[in-house]
Amino acid sequence: MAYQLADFPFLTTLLLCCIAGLLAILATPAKHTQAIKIVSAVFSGLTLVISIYLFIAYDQQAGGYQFVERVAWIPALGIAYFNGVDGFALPMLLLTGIVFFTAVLTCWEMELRVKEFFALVFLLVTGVFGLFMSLDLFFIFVWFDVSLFPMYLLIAIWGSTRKEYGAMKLTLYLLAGSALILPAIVYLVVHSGAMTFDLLVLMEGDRFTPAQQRIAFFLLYIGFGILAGVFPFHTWSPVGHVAAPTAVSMIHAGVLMKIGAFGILRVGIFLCPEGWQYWAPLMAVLATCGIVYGTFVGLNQTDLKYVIGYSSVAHMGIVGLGLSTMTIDGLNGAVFQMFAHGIMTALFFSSVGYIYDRTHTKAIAELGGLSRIMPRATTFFILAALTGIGVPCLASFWGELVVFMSCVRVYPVAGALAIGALAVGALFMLRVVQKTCYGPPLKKFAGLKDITAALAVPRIILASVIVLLGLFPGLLFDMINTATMQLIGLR
Amino acid sequence: MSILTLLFYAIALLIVVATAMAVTRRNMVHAVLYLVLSFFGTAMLFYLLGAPFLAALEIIIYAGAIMVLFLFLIMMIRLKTLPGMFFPVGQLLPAILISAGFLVVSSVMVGRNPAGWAPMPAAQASPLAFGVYLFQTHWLAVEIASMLLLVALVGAYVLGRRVRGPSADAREEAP
Amino acid sequence: MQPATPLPNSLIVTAAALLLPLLAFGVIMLATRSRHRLSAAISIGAAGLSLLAAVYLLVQHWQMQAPLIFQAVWMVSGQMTIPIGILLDPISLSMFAVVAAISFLVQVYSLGYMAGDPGFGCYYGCMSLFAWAMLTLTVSSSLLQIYIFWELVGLASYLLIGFWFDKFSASEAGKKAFVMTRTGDVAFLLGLVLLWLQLGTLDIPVLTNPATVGAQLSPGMITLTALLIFGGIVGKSAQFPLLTWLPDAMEGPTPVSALLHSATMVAAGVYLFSRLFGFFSLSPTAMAVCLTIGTISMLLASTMAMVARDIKQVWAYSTISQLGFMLMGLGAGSLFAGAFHLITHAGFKALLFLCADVFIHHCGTNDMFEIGRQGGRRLKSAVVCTIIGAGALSGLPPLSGFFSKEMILGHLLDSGHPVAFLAAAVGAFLTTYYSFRLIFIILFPRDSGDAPPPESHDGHHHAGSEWPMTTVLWCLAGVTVVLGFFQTPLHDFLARAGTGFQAATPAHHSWLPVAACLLAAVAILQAWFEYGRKKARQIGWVEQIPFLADLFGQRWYLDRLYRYLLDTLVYRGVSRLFTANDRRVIDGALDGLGRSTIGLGRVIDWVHGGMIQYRLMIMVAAVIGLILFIGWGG
Amino acid sequence: MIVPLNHILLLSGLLFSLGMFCTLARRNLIMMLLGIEIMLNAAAVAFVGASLHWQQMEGQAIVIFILAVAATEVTIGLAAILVVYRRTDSVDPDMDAALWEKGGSR
Repeated sequence: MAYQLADFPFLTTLLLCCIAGLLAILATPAKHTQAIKIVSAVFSGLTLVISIYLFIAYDQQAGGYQFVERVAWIPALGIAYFNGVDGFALPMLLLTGIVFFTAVLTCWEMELRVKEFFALVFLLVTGVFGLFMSLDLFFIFVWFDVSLFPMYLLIAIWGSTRKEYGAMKLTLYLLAGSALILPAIVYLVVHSGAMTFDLLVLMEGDRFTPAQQRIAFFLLYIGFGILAGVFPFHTWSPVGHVAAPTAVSMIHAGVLMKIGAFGILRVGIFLCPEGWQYWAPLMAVLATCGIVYGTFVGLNQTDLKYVIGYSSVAHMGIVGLGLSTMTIDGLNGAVFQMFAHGIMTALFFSSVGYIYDRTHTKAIAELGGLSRIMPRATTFFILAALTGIGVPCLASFWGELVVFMSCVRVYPVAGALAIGALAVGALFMLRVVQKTCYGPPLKKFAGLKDITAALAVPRIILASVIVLLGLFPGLLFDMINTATMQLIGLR
Repeated sequence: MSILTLLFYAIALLIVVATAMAVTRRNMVHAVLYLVLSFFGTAMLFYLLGAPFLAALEIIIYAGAIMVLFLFLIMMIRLKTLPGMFFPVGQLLPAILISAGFLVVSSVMVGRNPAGWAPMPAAQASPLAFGVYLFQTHWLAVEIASMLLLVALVGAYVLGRRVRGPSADAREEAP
Repeated sequence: MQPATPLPNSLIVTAAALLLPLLAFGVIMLATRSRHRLSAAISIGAAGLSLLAAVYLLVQHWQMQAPLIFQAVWMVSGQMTIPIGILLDPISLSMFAVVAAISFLVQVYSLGYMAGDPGFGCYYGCMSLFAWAMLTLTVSSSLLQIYIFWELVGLASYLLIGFWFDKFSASEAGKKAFVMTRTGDVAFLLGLVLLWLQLGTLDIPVLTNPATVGAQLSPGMITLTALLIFGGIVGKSAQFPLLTWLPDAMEGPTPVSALLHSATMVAAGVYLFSRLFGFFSLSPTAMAVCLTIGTISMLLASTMAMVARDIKQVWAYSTISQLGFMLMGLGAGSLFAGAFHLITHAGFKALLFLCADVFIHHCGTNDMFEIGRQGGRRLKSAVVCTIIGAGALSGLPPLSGFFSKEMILGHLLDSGHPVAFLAAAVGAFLTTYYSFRLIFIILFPRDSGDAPPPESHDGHHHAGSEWPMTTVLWCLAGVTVVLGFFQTPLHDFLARAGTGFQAATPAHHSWLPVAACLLAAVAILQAWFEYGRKKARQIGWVEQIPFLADLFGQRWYLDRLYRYLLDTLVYRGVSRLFTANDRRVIDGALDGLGRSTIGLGRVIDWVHGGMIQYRLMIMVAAVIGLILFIGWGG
Repeated sequence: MIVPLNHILLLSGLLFSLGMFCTLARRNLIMMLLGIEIMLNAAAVAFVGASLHWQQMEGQAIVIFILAVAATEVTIGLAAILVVYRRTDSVDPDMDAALWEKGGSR
C-alpha cells in the first residue's frame, strides 16, 4: 500500500509530548503538587491539541495512511519505528487525547503521591498513543505491554475496594492476553515468507494460508479480546474498574478497552481476513452473550462502579458485534461505538468518582436524592446514563443503530437479541439513576457541595462531545468510512 | 574357596550386621559404638584387600577421631527428650523404598558387568609405595585436602562459638 | 427528491418552527435555568412562534395537491445513508398544528400551575424539548427519523413524569413509562431494521406506496414488519398489553399529563399508525391485530375507569380507551376517522386534564369524592369546561367528539366487524357512564354540607395568577365546541394526503347518530341514577360486585403480573442466574485456576523446601533415575 | 584369589543403602550425619575393591581424600547441629520456620 512520508513528524511529536510530560513531572519536586498538576494538564492538553489537529488535517479525500514516519530500527529482523494513521487510528487518537486531558483535570483534587500517579498515567498513555499510531507489529506489542503494566501500580496504590485483588486480577488477565498475542505475531511473521514486522508489507498479497490465518486470528482475537472485555473473559473489567481510582477508570474503560478492539481490527482483521471470516460467527455469539449478559448482570449489582463496569461489557459487546458482521457498516458502527463508549464511560466514571469523593460510598443502597443536593454533578451522571441507554441525539445511539442494522442483515438472531437487550438496558441504567439521584434528599448528604466550575470543565468537555456527536455523527463517520472502504475494498 | 575368601565373607557379614544394628539403635551412644565396630570391620576388609595403610587410617580417623567426635556431641547436648526414632510411615515408607530401590538398582547394575565376576588375585600395596605414589602424583590434592581440614577447623570453631548477643543471653537465662 | 416550487419558503418556516424549541431547550438548560421568568418567556415564545408557523403552513398549504418533501443526507456509512428531512402533507400538517397549539396552550397554562416551583426553569426546558421532539416527529420524512424523535419524546416524558423526583412514586413512574415504551420500541426498531434491509430506504412516501412495497416485500414480511412496528405503537400509545404505565404517569405535573395524553407522547403512536397507514393496510393481519388490540385496550381501560376515585386516573384510563378507539377506527380501514378522532381528542383531553388540574389545585386532593365535598362545583369555569370536555368524550352532539366517534362507529359497522362494533358501542356506553359519574360526584357531593370554602386555597401551588389557566381552559373549550363542524373541510384536506389515503366515506347510517345519542343518554341516566339523584348512594353497580370492583380497581392485575414477572424472571431469575454464573462459574473457574497455580507452587515448594530429608529423597531418587538412564540408555 | 569385584561392590551397595536409609529415615540430625558417614565408608570400600581389581593405587589415594572430606564434613556438620540445638532445643530435622524464628537473632 502506498504511503507518503510526512514532512513533519507529528506522531512522534505526540509521543514526545507524553514523554516530555513524564520527564517534566519527574523533574518537579514531589511536594509541589500543584505544579505537577499544572504540568500534567499542560502536556496532556498539548496531546489533545495535536490529536485534534491531526484529525482535522487528515485528508479524507486521499484516505490511506498519512503522517507516516519510518525509521529502520533492527533491519535484520525487519523491525522499524513505523508510525502512520488512518481513519481507524485517528478517532482513537482523538479519543485518547480527550479522555487523557479530562482524566488529568478530573483528579485535580487528588492528594496522595501525586507525582508518582501522574508519572504513571503519562507512561500508560504513551503506550496507548503509541499503539494506536504504530504500523509495526513489534512496536504494537511493545506499546501494548507498556500501556498495561502501569495499570497494576495505579490500581494497587491509588485504588479502593479490594484494590490488590482487582489489580492482580486485571494484570494477570491482560498479561494472559499479551501472552497469546506475542505467539500470534511471531507466528505470522515467521510464516509470512518475509522477515518483517511491517504491517503494511504483511498485508500485501496472500501471504498466509487460510489455516494459518485461522490459527493466528483466533489467538489475536482472544488475546486482544480479553482487553476488550469479550465474554467470557470480561470479569476483570468490573472488578478492575471498581478498584481503580477515578482517573484510571476513565482511561481504562475509555481507552484501554478500545485497545483490545482496535488490536483485533488492526492486527487480526487486517492481516487475517480469512481467519476473520472463519471466526466471525463465534465473535457474533460471544458478543451477543456479552451484550445480554452484561445487561442482566448489571441489573443485580449493588455497587455503582460495578454497574458501569458491566455496562461497559455490554457496550463493548456491541463493538464486537459490529466487528463480527464483516460489513462496512458493521465496522463503521463498531469504531464509532468505540469512540462513543470511550467518551460516555469516561463521563460516567468521572461523575461517579465525584459522587464517591463527596459521599464516600459507592453502594447504591446508601445513596439517594443526590439530584437535589448536587444538581450539576448528577446532570452529568444522568446524561451519561442516557447515552448508555442509547437515547438518540447522544453519541452512542448512532454506533448502536448502525451496528444493529448491519447485524440484523448478517446475524438476524444475534441482532434481535442485542436489540432486545436495549429494553433491559434502559431498566438497568434508569434503576441506578433512580436509586442514586432521585428520591428525597438524604440528611447525611445535606452539606455536600455541588461540583465547582473547575471540576466541571472536564465533564463539560465530555458531555459536549457526546452531544456534538449525537447531533452530527457524520463528523466521525466520514473519517471512519475512509478506512473501512479501503479495508473492505481491498479484500 | 580359599581362606581369604571365607575371611572376606565373615568380615562382610560383621560389617553389615554392625552397620544395620547402628542404623536401628534408638540410643545414639549404642549406635555410635556399633558403628565403631563396623569401622573396625572395614579396616580389616581394607587390610584383606591389600591396603594396610588405609586400614590403619580407617581405625585412627574413622573409628577413632570421627566417632569420638560424635560421642562428644551426643554427650554435650544432653537431649531432654529423645526425638522419635523414625518418621511416621508416610516418610519412612518412601525412605525404605528409595533405599531398597537403590540397592536393587546398584546390584543389578553391578551384576551386569561380566568382567566383575572373575575372582581377583590377592595383592598388597605397601605403605611406602603408597606414600611415594600419593605424594608424587597427588601432592596438590593432598595440600588442598589439608587446606580443607584447616578451613573445617576454623569453621567448626566459628560455628560452635557461643553467640554473645542479648537474645542469646535471654534465652540462656530463661529456659 | 426534486424540491417543489413553494418549498424554500415553507421549508424555512418549518425548520424555524422546529429549531426554535430546540434552541429554547438549549438556552434554558445551559444559561437561564435559574431565571424562572426568562426561561418561561423563552419557551413560550418559541412555542408561540412554532404555533404561528404551523398556522401559516396550514393556511399556505390548505389547497396542497402533492406532499412536499425536503431531505438532506445526515450521515453516510458505507452503503447506508441516513437522511433527515421534512415531509409536509395534510396529515403531518394537521398534526403539526395540533401539537404546536396544545403545547403552546399547556405552556401558557403552566405559568400559573408551576409558579413557585424550584425547578420552574428546568420544567420549561423539558417542555421545549418535548415540543421539539414531537413537532419534528410529526414532519419526519423517514421512518428512522420518526424513531429517533419517538425515542426523544419518550425521554422528554421520562424527565417530565419524574419531574418531582423527590417522590419515589414519581421517579418510579418515569422509569416505568420509559422502560415499558422502550419494550415496545425494541419491536419497532427491529421492524424498522428489517424493513430497511428489505427496501433499502425508510422514506415514508416509499413505505406508504402500495405498489413499491408490494413489489419488493413478500406478504409475510409485510405482516411481520407491520406487527413489529405496531409493537412500538402499542408501547407508546399504552395499548394492551403495555398499558399500565400510563395511569402511573399521573405522578408528573398535571399540565404534563395534559400534554402527554392529548398531543404528544401517546398520540405519537396513533400518529405513526396513520402516518404508515398505507403500509399497514397492505397487511390484513396487521389491521386485524390492530383492531383487536384497540378493542381490548378500550374495554379494559373503560372498566378500570369505572371504579377509579382519582380524577386524573379516570382521564388516564379514558385516554387509553380513546386511543384504542382510534386504533379501532384505523384498523377498520379508515384513516380519516382515526386521525380526526386523534385531533378532536387532543383538544378535549387537554381540556379535561387542565380542568382536573384546576380542581386538584383548589382542593388539594386527587380524590373526586373529596373534591366534591370541598365544593369543587363552585369552580364555575372548571365545571362547565369539564362538562363540555366530558360531553365531547362521550360523543354528545354538537361537540367535537360526537363527529369523530360517530365516524369510527360508522366505519366499524361498514367494515364488517360486528363484534368490534358492539364492543365499540359498549365502550362508548361505558365512557359516557364514567365521565358523568365523575361529573355527578363532583356536582352532587354527599355528606358534605360543612365543606370548607374553596377560597381557603390549601393546594400546594397557589402562588401563580389565575388568568393564564382560565384563558387556556376557555380556548380549549371553544375549540372543542366548534371543531366538530370542520369535519368536512378537514376531510377534504386530509383526502389530499395522496398515497395510502382511502377516501371512501362511510355510507351514512342516519340511524347511527341517533342511536349513539340514545346510548349516551341511557349511560348518563344510569350515572344520574347511581350518583346524581338526591337519594343516590354514589355506589356504582360495578362496586356492588366485589369481584369486578377488585378486578377493575387492580387494573385487571396486569400491573401485579408485570411486577411479578419482572421480579421473578428478570431480577431473581435471569439476572441472578447470570450474576451467580459470573461469580461462581467464570470468576470461580479463573480464581480456581489461580488457586491451583498457587497449589502447584506449594507442591513444588514442598519438594524444594521443607525438611532436609525430603530434598534428600528427591535427590536420591533423581540419582537413581540418572543411574538407570545412563546404565540402560548408555 | 579372594572374591570377585562384584561381591565387594555388592557389599558396598548394601552398606550404602543402609547409610541412605539411616539418613533418610532417622528423625535425628546426628543420626543423619552418621548415615552420611556410613555412605562415605561404603564408597571407600568400593574404591579399595576397585583398586585391587585393576591393580592401581589410584583408588586407595581417593580413599585418603574421602577420609579428609569425611572428617571435614563431620566437623562442620556437628558444629552446625550444635548451633541448631542451641537455637531450637532439638535435633529433629522436622522443624518449621517458626521454631527457627524463636531463637531470635540469626
